[in-house]
Amino acid sequence: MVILETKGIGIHFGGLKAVSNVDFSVEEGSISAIIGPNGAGKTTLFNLIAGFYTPTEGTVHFKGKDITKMKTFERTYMGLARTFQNINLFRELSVMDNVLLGLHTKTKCDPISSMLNLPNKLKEERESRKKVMETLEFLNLDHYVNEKAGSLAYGLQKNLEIARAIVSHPTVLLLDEPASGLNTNDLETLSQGIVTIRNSGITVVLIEHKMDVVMSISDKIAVLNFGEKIADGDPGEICSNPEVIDAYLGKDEE
Amino acid sequence: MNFFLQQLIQGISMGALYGLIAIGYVLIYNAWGVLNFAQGDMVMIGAFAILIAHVFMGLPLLIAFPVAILMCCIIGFLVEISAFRPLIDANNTRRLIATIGVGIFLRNLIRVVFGADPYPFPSVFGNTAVEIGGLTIIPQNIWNTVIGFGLVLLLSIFLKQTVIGKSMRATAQDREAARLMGINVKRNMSITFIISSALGGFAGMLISPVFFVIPTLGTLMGNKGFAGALLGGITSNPGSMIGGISLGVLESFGAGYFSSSVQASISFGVLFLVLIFLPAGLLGKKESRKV
Amino acid sequence: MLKLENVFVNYANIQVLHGINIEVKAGEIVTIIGANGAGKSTTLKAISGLISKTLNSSIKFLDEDITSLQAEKVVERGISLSPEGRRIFPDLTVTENLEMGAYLRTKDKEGVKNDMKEVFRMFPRLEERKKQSGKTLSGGEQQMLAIARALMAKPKLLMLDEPSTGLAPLIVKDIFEIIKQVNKNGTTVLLVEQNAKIALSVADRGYVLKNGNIVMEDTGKNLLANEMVQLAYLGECAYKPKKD
Amino acid sequence: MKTFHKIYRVSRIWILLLFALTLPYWIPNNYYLQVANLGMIFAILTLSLNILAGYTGLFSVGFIAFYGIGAYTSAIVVTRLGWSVWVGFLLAGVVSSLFSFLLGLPTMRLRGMYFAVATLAFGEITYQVFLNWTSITGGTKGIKGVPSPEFFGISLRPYSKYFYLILIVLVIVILLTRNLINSRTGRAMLAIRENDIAAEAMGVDVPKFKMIAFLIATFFAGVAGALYGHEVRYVSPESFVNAESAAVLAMMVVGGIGSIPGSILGGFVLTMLPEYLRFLGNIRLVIYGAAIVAIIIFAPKGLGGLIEWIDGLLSGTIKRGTHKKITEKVEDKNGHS
Repeated sequence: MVILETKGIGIHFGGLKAVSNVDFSVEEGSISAIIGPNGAGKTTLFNLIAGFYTPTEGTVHFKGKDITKMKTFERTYMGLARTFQNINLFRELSVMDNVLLGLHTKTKCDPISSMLNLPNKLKEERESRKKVMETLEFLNLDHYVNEKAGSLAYGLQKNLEIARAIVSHPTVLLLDEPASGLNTNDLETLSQGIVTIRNSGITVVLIEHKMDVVMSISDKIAVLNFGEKIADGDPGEICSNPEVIDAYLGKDEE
Repeated sequence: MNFFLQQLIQGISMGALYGLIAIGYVLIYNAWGVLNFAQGDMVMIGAFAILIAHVFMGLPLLIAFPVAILMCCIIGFLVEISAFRPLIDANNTRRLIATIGVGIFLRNLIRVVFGADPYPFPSVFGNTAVEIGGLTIIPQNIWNTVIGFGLVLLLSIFLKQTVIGKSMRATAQDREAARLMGINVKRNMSITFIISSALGGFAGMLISPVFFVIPTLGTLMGNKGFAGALLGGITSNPGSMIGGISLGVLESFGAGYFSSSVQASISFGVLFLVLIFLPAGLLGKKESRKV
Repeated sequence: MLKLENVFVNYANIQVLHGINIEVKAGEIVTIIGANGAGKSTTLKAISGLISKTLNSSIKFLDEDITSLQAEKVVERGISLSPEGRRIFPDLTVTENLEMGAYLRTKDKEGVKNDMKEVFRMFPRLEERKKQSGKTLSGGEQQMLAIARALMAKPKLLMLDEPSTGLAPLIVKDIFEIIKQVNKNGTTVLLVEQNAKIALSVADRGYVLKNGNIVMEDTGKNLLANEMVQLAYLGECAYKPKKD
Repeated sequence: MKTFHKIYRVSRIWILLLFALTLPYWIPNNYYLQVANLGMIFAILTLSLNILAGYTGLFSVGFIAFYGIGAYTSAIVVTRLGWSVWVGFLLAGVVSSLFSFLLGLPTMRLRGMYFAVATLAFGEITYQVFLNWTSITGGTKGIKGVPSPEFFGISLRPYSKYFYLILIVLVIVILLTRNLINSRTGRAMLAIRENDIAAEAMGVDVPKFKMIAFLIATFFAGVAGALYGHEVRYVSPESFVNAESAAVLAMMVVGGIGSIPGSILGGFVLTMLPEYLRFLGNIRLVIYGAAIVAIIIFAPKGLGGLIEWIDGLLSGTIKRGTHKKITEKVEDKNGHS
């Protein structure tokens, strides 16, 4: 079943067509990847899906509903979570608070009972903290629960961002270049982690430059070039597609 | 029709001064990242500087002007190295509050030294109205307009054409990268503050014959200045002039067609409307969201 | 030409470099590879004077001690850094960006003019866009501009911090062709890269940095062939069928 | 040493409370008692500004307007309509929040500096209204004869009794603020301060939570204003000029942005200090300005940071070398993962 879909989506910044007429669909329970040269519009496509930009053409559908006009936070409520290309943590807040914020959509305590410490708040806090600890353990972050997010090492920050995104168990998780800045050893762990996340029932969409990650875990790959989709298919198809090789992968000279 | 033109000229001449103050806000905002709430007080310093040089010391205007400008530059420089330079890498909040602190300091320092009473200042270019084609024109107004525009033009030529001007823009855009070019960032920041202090001071000198010289002049003029800067778009040099002029003209029509009590609230009214409907101002860059 | 001896760097209580020794000889391309957080960028920043070094560290350039020089002065000595993330001036035009690169060469107007021509010959795409502001360029063009800007200072030593980051493989290839060419023209290059494979393939010598220590040093070829390096930093060949 | 820390941790709150409760007996005369009362009122005001600026990152340069609205609201309903003072207190908060709601509708989507400027304009306009709407506010003459509250027949007019009323309100505001910060709402506020784009991605309705912070902050500010009006029993525009906003801002900064004990101390100290420095005349305002700059440069965490540090030492939560250990752990993990 298609869970997330864009139909003829596009956006122009001034005269520049950053993304145009892209059809992109994601099967529930799959891992999909978007690849393409730098500046091809991958992150822009993510931002259109997540609602940070409003498209100038086309529509976005999520869980069979047209969400084109919805705000970012409303989409998050529907179960669309994401990480950012350049880590976007709450740097001055603790690891605990960061991940607790990931549960924002799953909690509902109002300001008044918060201020009065009414039983419903205390219960919600307890349960939230328990869930956060479980997620932190899963991503090996439980030792750092009281540290400031900004004081963690780079790789841990990337993990924390993923923890924050999956703690609410979203329907779809968008990962923007999760492998950037990681070395080869970490890549293996990351790939396994993404597969585990998918196996737990979260559909994953990722943008990635590191081909070995993309090729080893993706069920489907879409290729963007100059804002347009030039190909999609399974990894085997993409690798042998001459247009893709020409635009992106280049010829292997060695 | 004449009345209309009259108000227009009056408004433009006042607006040119607002623009001059506004551009000081813009320069510092671009280089420093926050509104400098002490910029208005540099206008007041300028007014007192010319008062000291011309009235107290008895220097002729031609000498008093450069002396007063020099005083403004020195004070601007001292403020920069003592209060702003140590905070060059601090977050916006801390820098914003520092500028508020500097404003309080300067205002009250002047009040301690000179008292809270207003000083009159003689007209520089003559207050005798001249009749031209049925319009009564006060020479001071013409001069204000000419000098205001002239200075802003000079500034933009300086920033666009000279190496030092370009390096100042580079410094404003990325300090670390500027250092890697061999640009002396500290010096450039100082120059930026000195220039905006001088421009603010200049406005203060031109205003002093119109208003009285008083320690709270800075608060009054500062408000007009940043209303103008925001109206023009806080990042744009030409925008600040356009913003200042628009504000001056609006005020002048407000006073002419309604009452002078309206005039006082116009800048705040404009500020409100701009913030709500046109946050990027007339010429400013739309704040792009970086995701 | 450049000699780092026992260089220590601390960032807010965290020691990032634990006394490293690096040497670059005139005419070489030397690369520093290593995982993220190993201290590669820190090394370049330490050389360029953007961050301060702990006591006892020594950095010598052409036999002059530059350990405690500020960044502005280091550029004057002939070391240019094209920083991580390109850091071009977004609201200056391409030409103005290049002029800033030549900021210190005020007396050599003729030379600057010639170098500008030379740079445009090397990067024809920049010439096409010379009146555009930096922020309107694509990622690859920005990287070219960053390198070109550093070259405009006519450095004796060009340092490049992660020139391949965020660029598609095809453009990376172009960029490295240019680096080779720059080196052939007589500029010594110190290159920091995460993409170890491509970096080692152009480098004469390489250092491997791990957790703030130099753990290996050899010629580019040898490192490329070294099993440990292959395992840790080179990864496997790019695209291949999915392993199920 | 361990037992000392334990004793300290258990007893610190009681010592503090005992000190607060006996404070009126420590203060030499009525005049200084009144200053102490004002200090506590400003502590409440600073705390409420801290909810807005310190926790949510929304800088308000015209915050005194809400304090003024509270003071006038209560004074008007009590003197003109003859309502109970207690109703006046409550209404002060409600009306103040109402105005912040109206101001917030168009300004909540503005970013940092623009919001600051909008509140500055609002503060100026509010002042003009206090000054010129003579029929309601009494113009420059203000409203005289604002009555003191009574509590079951006991008049709270003497400063030593009014003191306890303010203390109770202060303690309530402290507790409510603390609970708020450790909640879903409070975290959403902190998230907005840190990174509004990421906050949105977490599902935080940014304008809504900014508005919630604004409403809560201005409610407390309004109540503080009413407490002020009924303390000095006279309300006039001069107490609410924009310069006073800068004073509150200074209290927050000196106290420590985002710190509860800091806000209280900042409000208290900066109200008391000028009274003790009165012999300096206008120079004290010069010092005031310089002190703000100096604290921002040299002690960005303000007095609150100092207090929290001492508290940490005494209660044994700060141990030497903790920081280093953690970083080693981080590096270790990074190196071998």
